[in-house]
Amino acid sequence: MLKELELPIVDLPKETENLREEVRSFLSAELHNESFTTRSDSWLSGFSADFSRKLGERGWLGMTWPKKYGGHERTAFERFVVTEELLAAGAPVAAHWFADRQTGPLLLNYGTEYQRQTLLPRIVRGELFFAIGLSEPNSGSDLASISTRAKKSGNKWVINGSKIWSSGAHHAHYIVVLLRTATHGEKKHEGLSQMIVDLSAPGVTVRPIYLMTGEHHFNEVIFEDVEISEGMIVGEVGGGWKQSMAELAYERSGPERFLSTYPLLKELINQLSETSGQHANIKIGKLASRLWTLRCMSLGVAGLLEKGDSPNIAASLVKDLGTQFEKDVIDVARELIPSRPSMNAPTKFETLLAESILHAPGFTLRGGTTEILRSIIARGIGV
Amino acid sequence: MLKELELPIVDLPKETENLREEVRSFLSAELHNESFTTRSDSWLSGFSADFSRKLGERGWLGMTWPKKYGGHERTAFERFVVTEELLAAGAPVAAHWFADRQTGPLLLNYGTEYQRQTLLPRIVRGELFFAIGLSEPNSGSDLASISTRAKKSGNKWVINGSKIWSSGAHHAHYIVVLLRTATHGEKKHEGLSQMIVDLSAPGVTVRPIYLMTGEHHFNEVIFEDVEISEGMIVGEVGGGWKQSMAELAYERSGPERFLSTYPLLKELINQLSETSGQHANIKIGKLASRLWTLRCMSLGVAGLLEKGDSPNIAASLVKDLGTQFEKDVIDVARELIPSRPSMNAPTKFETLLAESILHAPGFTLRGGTTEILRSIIARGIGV
Amino acid sequence: MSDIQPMLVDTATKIMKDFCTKEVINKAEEGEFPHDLWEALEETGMTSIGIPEDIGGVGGDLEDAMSLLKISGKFAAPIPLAETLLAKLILSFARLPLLNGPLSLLPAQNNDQISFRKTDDAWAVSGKAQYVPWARDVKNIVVFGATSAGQMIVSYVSTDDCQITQGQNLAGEPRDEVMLPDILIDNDRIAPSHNLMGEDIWNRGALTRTALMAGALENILELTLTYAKEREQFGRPIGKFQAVKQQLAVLAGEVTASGIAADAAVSAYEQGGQNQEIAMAKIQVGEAAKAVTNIAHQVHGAMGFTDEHPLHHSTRRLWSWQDEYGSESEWAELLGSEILENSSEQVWSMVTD
Amino acid sequence: MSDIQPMLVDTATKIMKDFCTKEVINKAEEGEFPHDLWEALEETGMTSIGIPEDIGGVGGDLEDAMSLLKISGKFAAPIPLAETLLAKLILSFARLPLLNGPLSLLPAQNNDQISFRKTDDAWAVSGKAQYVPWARDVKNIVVFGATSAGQMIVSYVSTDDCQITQGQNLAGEPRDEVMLPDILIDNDRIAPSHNLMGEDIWNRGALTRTALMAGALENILELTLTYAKEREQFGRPIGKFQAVKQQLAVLAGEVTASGIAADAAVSAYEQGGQNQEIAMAKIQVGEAAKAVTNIAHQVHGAMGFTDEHPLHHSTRRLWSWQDEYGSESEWAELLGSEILENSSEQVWSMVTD
Repeated sequence: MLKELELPIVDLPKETENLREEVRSFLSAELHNESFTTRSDSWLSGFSADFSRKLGERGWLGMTWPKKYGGHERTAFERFVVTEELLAAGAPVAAHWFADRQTGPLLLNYGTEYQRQTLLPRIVRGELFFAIGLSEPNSGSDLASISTRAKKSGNKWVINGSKIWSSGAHHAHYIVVLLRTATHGEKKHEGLSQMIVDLSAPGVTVRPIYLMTGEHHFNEVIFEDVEISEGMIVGEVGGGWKQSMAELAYERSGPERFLSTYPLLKELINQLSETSGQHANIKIGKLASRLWTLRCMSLGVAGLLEKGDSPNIAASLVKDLGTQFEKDVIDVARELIPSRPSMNAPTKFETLLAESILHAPGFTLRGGTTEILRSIIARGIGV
Repeated sequence: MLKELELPIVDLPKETENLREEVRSFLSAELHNESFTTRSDSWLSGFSADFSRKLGERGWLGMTWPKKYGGHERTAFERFVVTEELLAAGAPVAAHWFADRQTGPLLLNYGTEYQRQTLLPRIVRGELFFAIGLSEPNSGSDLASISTRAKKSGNKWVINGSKIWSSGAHHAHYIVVLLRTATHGEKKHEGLSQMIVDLSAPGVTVRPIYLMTGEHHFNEVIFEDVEISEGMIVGEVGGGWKQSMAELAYERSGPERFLSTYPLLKELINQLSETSGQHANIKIGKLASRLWTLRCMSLGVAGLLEKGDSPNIAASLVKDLGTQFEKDVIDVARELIPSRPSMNAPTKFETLLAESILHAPGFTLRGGTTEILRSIIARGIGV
Repeated sequence: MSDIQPMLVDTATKIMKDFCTKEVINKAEEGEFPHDLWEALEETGMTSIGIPEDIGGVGGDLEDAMSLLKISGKFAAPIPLAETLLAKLILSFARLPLLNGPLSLLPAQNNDQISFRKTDDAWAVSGKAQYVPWARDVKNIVVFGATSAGQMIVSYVSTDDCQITQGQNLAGEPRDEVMLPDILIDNDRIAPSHNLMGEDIWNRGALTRTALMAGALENILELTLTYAKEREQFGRPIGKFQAVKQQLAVLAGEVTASGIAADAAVSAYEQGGQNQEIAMAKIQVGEAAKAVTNIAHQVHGAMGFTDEHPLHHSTRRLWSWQDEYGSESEWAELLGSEILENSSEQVWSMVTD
Repeated sequence: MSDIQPMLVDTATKIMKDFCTKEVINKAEEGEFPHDLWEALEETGMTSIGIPEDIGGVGGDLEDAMSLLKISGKFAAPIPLAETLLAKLILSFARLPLLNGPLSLLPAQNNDQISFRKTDDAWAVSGKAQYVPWARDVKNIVVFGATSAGQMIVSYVSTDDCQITQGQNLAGEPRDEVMLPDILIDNDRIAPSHNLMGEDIWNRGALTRTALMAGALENILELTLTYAKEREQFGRPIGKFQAVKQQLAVLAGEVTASGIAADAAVSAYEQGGQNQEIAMAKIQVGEAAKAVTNIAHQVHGAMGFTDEHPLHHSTRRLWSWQDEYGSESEWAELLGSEILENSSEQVWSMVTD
């Protein structure tokens, strides 16, 4: 097999079994208390600061980070188990999502000691939320063409420009912004840097972008002469592109790339029964096979990451296949149970179906479109 | 609707009903006499000079051509009906296929009076078969890059080069060759011409190309200093590209672009029954819908052609969707009836399935690959 | 195509362009019925297309009505035009007076139960219907139902007499629950439903959705092509990228196939009144809806699923209409079972006849 | 991974490269058994992988055997390696003598009927089996069957005593009909089949096909990438066209998914002996086979389906193997019904356990 495509079989260590049981009973208690409602795509749409704090209390945020920053020094596999259980239950994990998945690891890799000490412990407690500022109105997939810029002025940087699709920026405390600190040379991705901006700072405007569902998750974040101190630069000035790309394998291979519609699949199976017949059996059997395969792949990537590898190609495959699967679930649900989906339908099946249908366009766009991923994969296997 | 995509609903004229019945009873008698066996993809693999002559006797070749060349001056719709009935029955129509579909119309449009008088009547009688020489070993989809060339020498032309994938060239009498008569200028498709070459002429070698099934339908035709008279040039010297492209709407929109696996579908339905259940019902219902839709489109294109339009974009759509349908039939057949397909299996279903599986790769390659067609369509709709 | 069709298409398109703007559609979703749009259509006779002139319609045939609905679908018109045309057709067949204004009809689902009961000197109708289009916005609803003796009855009720619980489809179009609490109806508003049985209404309902969907698909093709030509990425319009081109070609194919399937089904139904072509057309547009909405949103990127962009007006309607009057799978199951009850010759003659 | 696996993979790959050439495969299809290839494998112990050393095997576990079959599938080796390994496993479990040379086993289909009958001083076996792999090329066939009392018996017969009617799969591999005309068998060749029931053999058979298919898929990926880099059209390698790149990425995805699914199924089966992971893996490789053969042939153009090009050695095998020991749809039906007999929690615990 091509080296880029080789994935190990990961048998989860024994200690994860207890952890999984803990998470399951926590979730079942929370559901019982109606502290949350199961949603599809909950890592985008399930915002609950309360719930995030509860996870923090249980030690399920910043799980792999060093203890000196409040982390729990557990393995990537333990984090995997917690994540997949939360997503499968459709739990509201949006509040802490980017801080836990992206900002923490970024700061651990490139942040200053001061940044780590002041920010990480609060993330771990589920008190501090981050948004991500990458795309811009005129640069969707062409990320290197961004034009938001920061200019040095004394020992400050002054930021102007705007970021789009920043989910949760209206709730978050900070945003990590990729921006231009120098005009680019030959290569468009030169001269980019990452900075942390306080979303309550003067000059920052968070403008809602409503989805076609009417929901408000996304925002445009506009920066007008926003001043930040040098201490808020992450890593090297000019190193922003490399730093951003390093996050990708983590970002593209996690269970959130194939579980966004799992709550719908679960409810579909609840509604079906052993008398549903051959057609339902075949459809459900095929979905189960794909789900299992994707999880094997996702765990395989996690295994390589844990070893220190950067399996970017395999991670891109997980996202490509995973997001197709998320859409397949919808088609099968529609096909097997005639229904009248709407966001305020009387049945759980119909609301989950509506939510899934209306969120689905985003699955194959966010975090790298299908087309971009496939180009990356093709390049990775040598064409 | 975009003009390029507008297709009329064609209600076949009354007179085609009798004709259809005639063809059906002819076919059922022939099947009864075992003069042929139903095959998938019979317009490639069903060669029978005998059968073609019988069609000629009944007036079903050169149907639309002028009577003065032996034709029958019937409408394109009457030809459509005969063609679809023959293909649906999996009848052996390969012998006369290219002469009837392509060479005749080509000569009627561009041929000399002498060519028409000497060649067309024999095609109409099912006595004269043609092959087509377009692709070359080094130019698959990139047709304009062909290098077979003819040089003027006195009042002769001398041909050197080779053509590939010429189906039936080992049975045919003549081949219509697209070749280079002048070095190209700015545009690669300048300086191309079409010539008729006698396949028994000195210097012509027909080398078989065996399919992975072991079947011999395709050939490489090699020309070494083959001399032909000026009288065998079709149309203008240098006009070959334009002439070839004009055939495309006819070539891409006919029923042969969605009926190649119809015999398998028919046998599949024979093997199923009303007790086959929901799964079979849904699959068969969907195939029937697509088949009907494709036929509406194909007839719509025929209607425009009859009016003198050149609906190249719509014709490309028929081929793209039609050939996907031909493959879908195979997937459904496999899914609905577990079987052990092989070319010499004991049941008709299994042999038709094997033949369909093994021929399927060609469906979306021959006569314009899916990718080329989609590029043409995209260009046609303005992107 | 009838004589009036080109004029009808022109008029309807003009009205839609003027009165069915993005703002009107958004407001309709917030509950504001587009009266101006409706009145412009009513004034030009568009709301009585397909009803003979001698009984108060403006003439035209089924094809005309469906070509109007194609335009309505193309502009995502947030009005009960399909329901009104259907309701008037039923009234005309039943020789009941044509009603003014927008109308709806019920039962709307196969499993709704509506029953008529003879009282001393009149009738009473009761039952509950789910997912009734636009019930809250119409004055009258045409009602089908059976007596306890099994006789099929058609009539109409005023929505003032109904209990309406608001609901909506994925496109935010009203789909309300309607309770008929034993509503008294005068004898002259009652007719036996001999001409038009329930199944026929279901078939015609499916035809309306097929036409609406074919129109919506057309609009999506146009929006997507425009976007692909305008939106630049990596220094050129995204439509210049081969990966996008290939998808646009597939999109164009499904839209073309759906357009002709919708037309062919109308033509076949007018000639023969069978439901097989309706089944085949509804399957085609349903399958197309999946592929087309997927590609269109993919090409449009994140912008396409924001509230601001008009794409979702059409895609959300497709996601709703694909399930109304039978999804592609439900029709496929029916069609497939009809095919498999007969011989394999059946498919071929179904396709070629 | 066991200790011997890296060495095993190296050795097997080397043998395949030397002895399993395109010519050897073509000749096998014409009926010439590749004795040199077989002997090279036998000499290095490859044909007894997974059989404990103390009873004549060379040791190794199920994972080793399956990694060998992956290589065999990758090289399209025209030999009954899967059958021989399975047959020897059965013999070893039944404590019957390990046999030499290539072996086959039957029943090969779920509906084959084989029955054992006690005679005065021995046994007799009769019945007919369809589509038996390589029957014509082996000396002995391991046979399962039941007595009239329902006892399951395992034994083996010499092919000299069988009536063999030749048949083949889509890849031209022998799949023969085998008639057992009441063959007498000595008592010492009879064993009760208590350890390994029929279902377990069926599961292991499916595992062999999953491994073979994963190997074939890998080969197709390599062939297709090579071709895309070498073949030029419009002045550049076709792999540089975005439309081709996108397809190659899909191909790579399915091949990767199949590889890990095949491995995971072996690992799970060795740990638990359940058939759910086998079902999921066979479904995955079956679905992959459709997508991958389609893309690979599309990228290869007409050249790819000629006799001359090696691509079809792998694609035709996939088209055959996908149906052997249960197609993806048959397994999906079984798996789906198991899921739907239980609760929705079942899927999640199946996936996460």
